Amino acid sequence: MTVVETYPTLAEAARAIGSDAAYMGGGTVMMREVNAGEAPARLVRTNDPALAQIRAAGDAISLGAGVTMSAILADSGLDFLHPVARQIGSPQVRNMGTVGGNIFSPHPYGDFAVALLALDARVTMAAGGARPIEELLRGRDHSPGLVASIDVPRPAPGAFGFKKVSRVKPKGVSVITIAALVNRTGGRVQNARIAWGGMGPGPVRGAAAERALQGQMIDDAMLDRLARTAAEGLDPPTDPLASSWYRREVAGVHLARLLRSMEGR
Amino acid sequence: MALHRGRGFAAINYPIGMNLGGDPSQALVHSNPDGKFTVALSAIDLGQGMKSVTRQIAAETLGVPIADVYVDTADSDTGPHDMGSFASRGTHRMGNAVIMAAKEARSVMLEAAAEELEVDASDLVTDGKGNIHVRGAPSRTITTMAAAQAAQFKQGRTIAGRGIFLIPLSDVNPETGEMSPVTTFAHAALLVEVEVDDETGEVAVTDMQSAYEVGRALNPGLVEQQLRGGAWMGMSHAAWETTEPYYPDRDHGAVDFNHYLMPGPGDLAPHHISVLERPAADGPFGGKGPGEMCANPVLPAVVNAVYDAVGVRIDELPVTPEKVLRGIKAKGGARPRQAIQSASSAKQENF
Amino acid sequence: MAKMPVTLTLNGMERAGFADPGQNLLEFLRRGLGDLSPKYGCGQGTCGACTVTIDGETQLACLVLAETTEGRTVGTAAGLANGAELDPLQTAFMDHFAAQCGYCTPGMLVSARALLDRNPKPTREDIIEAISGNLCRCTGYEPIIEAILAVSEGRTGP
Amino acid sequence: MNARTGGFEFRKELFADERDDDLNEIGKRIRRQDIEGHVTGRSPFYDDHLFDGLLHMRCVRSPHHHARIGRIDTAEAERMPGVVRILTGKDVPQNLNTLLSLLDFGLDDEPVLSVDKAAYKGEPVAAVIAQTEAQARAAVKAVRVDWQPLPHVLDPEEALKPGAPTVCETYPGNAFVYHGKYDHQKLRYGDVEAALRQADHIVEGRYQMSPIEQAPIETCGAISAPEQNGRWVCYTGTQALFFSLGTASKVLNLPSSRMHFIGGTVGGGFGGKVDSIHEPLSILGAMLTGRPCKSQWDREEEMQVGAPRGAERWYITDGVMNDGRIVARKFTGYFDGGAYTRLTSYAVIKGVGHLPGPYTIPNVYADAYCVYTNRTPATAMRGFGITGVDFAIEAHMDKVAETVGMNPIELRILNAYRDGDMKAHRREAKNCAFIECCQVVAEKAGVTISPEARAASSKTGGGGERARLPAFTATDEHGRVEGFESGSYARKGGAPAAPGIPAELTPDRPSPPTLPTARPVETPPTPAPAPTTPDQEKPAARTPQRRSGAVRFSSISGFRRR
Repeated sequence: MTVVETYPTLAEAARAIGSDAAYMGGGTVMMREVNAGEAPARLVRTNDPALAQIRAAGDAISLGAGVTMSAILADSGLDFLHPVARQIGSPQVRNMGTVGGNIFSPHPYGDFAVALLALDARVTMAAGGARPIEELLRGRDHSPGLVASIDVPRPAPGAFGFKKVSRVKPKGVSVITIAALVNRTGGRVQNARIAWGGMGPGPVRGAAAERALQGQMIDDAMLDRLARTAAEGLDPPTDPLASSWYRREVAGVHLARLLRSMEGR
Repeated sequence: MALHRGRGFAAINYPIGMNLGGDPSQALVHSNPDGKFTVALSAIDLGQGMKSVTRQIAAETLGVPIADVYVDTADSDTGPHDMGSFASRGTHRMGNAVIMAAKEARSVMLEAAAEELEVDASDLVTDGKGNIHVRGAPSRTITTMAAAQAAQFKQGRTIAGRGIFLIPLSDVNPETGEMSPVTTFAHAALLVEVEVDDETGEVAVTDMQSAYEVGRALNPGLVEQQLRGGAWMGMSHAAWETTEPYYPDRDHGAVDFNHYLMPGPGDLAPHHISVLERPAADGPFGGKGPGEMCANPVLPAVVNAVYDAVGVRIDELPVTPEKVLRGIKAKGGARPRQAIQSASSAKQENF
Repeated sequence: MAKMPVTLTLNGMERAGFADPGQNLLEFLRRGLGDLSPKYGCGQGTCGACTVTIDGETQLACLVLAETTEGRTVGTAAGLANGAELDPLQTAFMDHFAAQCGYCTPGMLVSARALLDRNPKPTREDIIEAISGNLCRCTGYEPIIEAILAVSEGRTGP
Repeated sequence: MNARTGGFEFRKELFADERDDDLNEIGKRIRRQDIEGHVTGRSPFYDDHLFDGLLHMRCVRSPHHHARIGRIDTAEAERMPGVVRILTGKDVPQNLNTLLSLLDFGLDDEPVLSVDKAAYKGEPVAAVIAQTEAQARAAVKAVRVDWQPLPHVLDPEEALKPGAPTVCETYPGNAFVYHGKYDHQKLRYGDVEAALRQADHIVEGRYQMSPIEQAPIETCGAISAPEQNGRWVCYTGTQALFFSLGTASKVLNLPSSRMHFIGGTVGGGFGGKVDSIHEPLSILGAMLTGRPCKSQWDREEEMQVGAPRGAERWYITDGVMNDGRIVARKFTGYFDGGAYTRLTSYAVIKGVGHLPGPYTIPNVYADAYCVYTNRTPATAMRGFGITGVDFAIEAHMDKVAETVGMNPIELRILNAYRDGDMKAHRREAKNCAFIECCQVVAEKAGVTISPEARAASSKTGGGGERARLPAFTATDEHGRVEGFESGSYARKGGAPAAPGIPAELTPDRPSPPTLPTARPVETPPTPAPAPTTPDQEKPAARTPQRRSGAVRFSSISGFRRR
C-alpha cells in the first residue's frame, strides 16, 4: 500500500524522503509502479512552483525539474529542444512527463536525458551544488538526491541534432535514440558529444563515435567509416523491441544519417 | 544505402462458422402492442456489429423499418442459447436464426392484418415503411401498429417467432480426414507494396490493393470496419506483433503496449478495397462473415513483397528489421527482384 | 488507512469524494464519482482509454494520483455533449463508423476535442499526432481520422 | 500519407445474377445500433457495473515454466489488511476442465487453480480476495509456495521427441490424441509420394507463425454478485455467453438456472474472451464470500497469462509441373498449444479441413499435431487454425511461382478451386469466388496476366474429372497411440459420459462443504430430434475406404454419440 506525502517546497520534500521512499514527479513512470503494487510504501512529492520555472538568460537556459515536455514545446525560446520534447511519449504523456523525471526513467524511456547528455547539461540538486548530467546519470540508480533544475547551454545553430528510432509511428518507444552536439573549428569537428539511448543500461556517451569524429571534416567517406565503428565499446540490451545484435548493427547507420541530415545532405 | 520497393501478392479462402458444425444459434422476436419489435439473443457484440446486423436482418424479414426493431443481447435469462461470437459464425449462424424467428413473427402479423382487412394473408405485402397492404391494391392498407394492436387486444394473437440455425456436427475420419466442414467460404486477394531499407532492415507498408468477397455486404459500413481494421491487424501480424519476440525462447515477452508492437496511425497505408458479393446459398441474405478472413492475406503478401524488394525470404513471422537485415547481410546486399511490378511502380530511391 | 477528501470540478459540476492513498484518478472517477466514461485499458499509461482533461490538458487518469486533483477542473467524454445535444465530433464518429467495440472511443474523443479546441484546422498529420496516445485495436484509425477531419472542415453527414 | 478514406468500390457486376439487390434494409450503410452509447461513454461494459462493497480477486502465479507445487502457505497473507478469503484448488468443486468438453471434445486436462504442479509461467495456484485491488496485490506477494522446478520444454518439435518432459499428464506424449488413436490429425487424399516422384519440381519450405496476443483494449474479466433467490449474477466480457455459463456450471457444479449471465457489450475480443476463466472464478468468489467479486486481468496478465493464438510451424512440400500445375502437396504442422488444450485441438482439425488452401490439387497429405509445451496455453484468435497455414501456403506459392517462372497471380488462378471441384476433405466445392478476387486485384494493381487467366471463372471449368475422388489413397497407421479408447477425438478408457452440460460434470466426489447452495445436478430433457440440415455440402460420391472410428460427438444441443 502506498502512502503519498506532498510538501510545499522541494527542500522539505528532500528532507523527508529518506531511504524508504521514492520521489514522484510527473508520475508517468512512478504511477505505473503504484498501480502494479510495486511502488515503495512512501512516495514523496511537492507542489513547489519553482520546479515548473523556465529561465533563460542569453544562451544559458535553466529548466526546473518539474517542467513538462509540453511546457518546453510551448516556449518558443527553447526551439532547439522541440524536436526532442515532441518525440517523448504521447500527447498525454508530454502533458505530464517532466524533465527531472525523464533523467530517472529506465530504458527504453529517458530520451530527453539522452539529449541533455549530449548538450552537457548541469544539474542543480535540491541539496545544493551542481554537477554534470553525465555524473548524475552514472549514479542515478543509487539515490543521488532530488533534482531542482537543469542548466542547458544553448548549442550553436545547426550544431545539435536528435534522432529517435522506433518501430511505431508516430509514438513508439525508442529502439535507439541519438543526440549529437557537433561543434567545429575551421570545418573540422572539435570535441563532439554523441549520446546514445538504447545502447546501454541508460543514456551513455559514444566514445568510439566521438573519437572517430575528432578533428575530421564530415564527408561521405568519413560517415561511412563512422557508421561501421560507432557502436564499438557499447553493450546494448536485448528486449522485445530489438536484439543487442540489431542495435549494434544499425546504431552507426542511424548516427551517420543524423549527421548527414544535420549537414543538410 | 537505399530504399527498395517491392510488391507481394496473396489470396485466400476462409471457412465461415465453427468448422465441424454443431454450433447452434437461437433467436426470439416479439412485438409490443404498438408494432415495435424486440429481438432477444445471447450473441455478443464485441465491435463486429452483431446488434446492428441482426437488427437489419430482422427489419428486412419482418418488412418493417429499421427504427421499429431493437436488438437486446446478451442476458441469459431472456436470450436463448447461442454458441458465441467467434469463428466468423455470428452473422451466418445468428443471422439465419433471426430470419427464421422474424418470418414466424411476420406470418402472425400478416394473419392479424388479414383478419382486419378481411382478405387472405397470402395476398398481403409489407412496404418496409410500416404499412401492410393488399398486393396490387395499395389503398387497402393497415399499419403494422394497427395490426399489432388488433392482434394483441382484439384477436388474442402473439406476434412472435422463434428461430434456430444449426449445421449438425460433422464426422471426421481418423484415417483420411474426410469431413463435412463449413458450407460457406469467403474469399480475398491482396497486393501489398512495401519499402525496405537495406541498411536497417526496416519495412514500411506503403499501399494495399484488395478484393474481398463477402457473400453479401449486409451493411457496407460494418463490412468496411471489418475489412479496414482486419487488414491493419494482418499488417500488424506480418511485421510487428508477437507475445514472444524470440520464440521459442520465452524471455522478453511484452507486458505493455510500448513493447507489444502494433502499427500506429502514422504507419497506416492507403488501402484500396473492392468488395465482391457472391451470395452463400445458406447465408442470411447471402451474407458470409468478413471478420476473420480480412487479415489473412496480408501476412503472406508482406513477406512476398519483402522478397520482391530485396530478395530475402522471411519465413518466420513477424518480419522484424533484424530478420530482414540478417537476410540482406547473408546475401551480401539487397537483391531486388521486382517481379510483379506495374508499369509505373518500379523505382529505387536513394537517400 | 485514512481516506482523503477530494473536491474537484467534473464536467462543469463540483463533485466530492474520498480517495484511497495511492488511488489513481481513473478509479476515483469511476468508482468514487460514478463517471464510467473513462476506461481502464492498462494502468500503465500506454493505451489512452482513460484520457481525460485536467485544467484543459489531456492527461492519463490512470497515471494521476486522485488526491492531486483537489480543486482542479477535470473533463471526460461524459461531459462532451451539451445536455442532449451531442458534440459535433460525437455525431461525426457516429456517421463515419468511427467506433467498433467502442472501448477506446471516450478517450479518443477527449483527445480529438482537445486537438480541435487548440487547433480548429488540423492537418491529417496533426490528427495522427493528436490521437497517437489512444490505441484502437479494432482498428479504427482511418475512419477516426476521417471523422475528425470532417468536423474540422465543417462537413456533416457520412 | 494520402490514404483514401471511407468507402470502398463495389464490384456489383460480378455474380449479379445470383443476387437480389432490391431490399429495404439489407445492403444499406445504416448507423450502428450501439453507436450513441459508444460516443457518449454510456455503453455498459462489464466493468461499468458498480457494486457496493465490491471485492477484488487476484491470482498467485507460478514463476517457473514447470514446477511441482509443494505446500501453499496462505497464513501470512490471510492476516493482511483487507483480505477476505484466499482460494486454492480444493475450493473449486470440479477443479479439472477442458474448454471444449461442452462439445465432448477432448479430456479434462486443466485445473482452475493448480494443485500438484504448474506447467507454465503464470499458471494460477491460488486466488486472493480482498477489499481493494491494492490489498489483493499485496497479499498475493505474501502467499508462500514451495516450488520444486522441473525440466521444461518450449519447442513443439522438441516436445514430441522421446524423453522430453511430460507437460500435461493427460497426454503423456505431449500431443493431443485424435479419435483415441493417433497423436495427430491425418489428411490423406491420393498418393502424394507417387505424385512427388513424377513432378518436374519439388518445392519445399518451413514456415513459423508467431504467437499473437488478442490485445483487446478492455482486458478480460467478470464481476459476479449474489442475486436474489439463491442465484448469482455475472457481468462478463465473454465472447460466448453460453460457453462461459456452461463452463461455470461445470466447474462450480451448479445448474445453469442458478446463474444469470449478462454481457454482450464487449471492448474487443478477437478470440481471447472465449476461454471463460473469470466467470467461474468470480462466481466462486461471490459464493464463498457472499459479496460481489471481480476477477480481471491487468494488462501484463492479459499479455502473458491470457492465452494467445499459439505459434504454428508448418513444413510444406509441393510437387509442381513445368506448366505450373501443382500435382502434390504435403504438410506437416505443429500447433504450439502451450500447457493445456483450450481450443488448439479443434483448430488443428479446422486447419486440416482447410488444406490445401483454395486450390485443386489431386494429391494431398497432412499430419497436423496439437503439441503441449511449457508455455501459456493457446486459444482462439481471429482466424485461429487458418491464419498460420494461410501464411505458409501463400508464402509457399510465391516460391512455386519463382521456381516455374510464372506470374504469381496467374499461378494461383491456374491452380484455383472452382465450383464442382473435389476438395481434399472429400466434399465438392461450391460458391467459389477466389479466381475473381485475384482478377480484380490484378486489374486494379496494373499487373498483366495472361488472357487465359483473365478469362477464367469460378463458375466454369470445375467438376467433371476434377470432381473425381482419387483412384487410390495411400493410408498408414503412423503415429498410433495406445492407452486411449477409440470412439471420440480423445477418450481414455471408461464409460462414456452422459450427454448435456450438467450430466457431463457429475462430480466423482462430494461437493465441498464451503458450497452450501450446491445441489444435485438435474438430468437434462431428452434431446430433440435434429432439425433438417440447411444446404449442407454434398457428401462425396464415393464412399471412402475406411470409416472406422468416425464418431459424432454429443453437444449441448443434444446430439448423441452414435
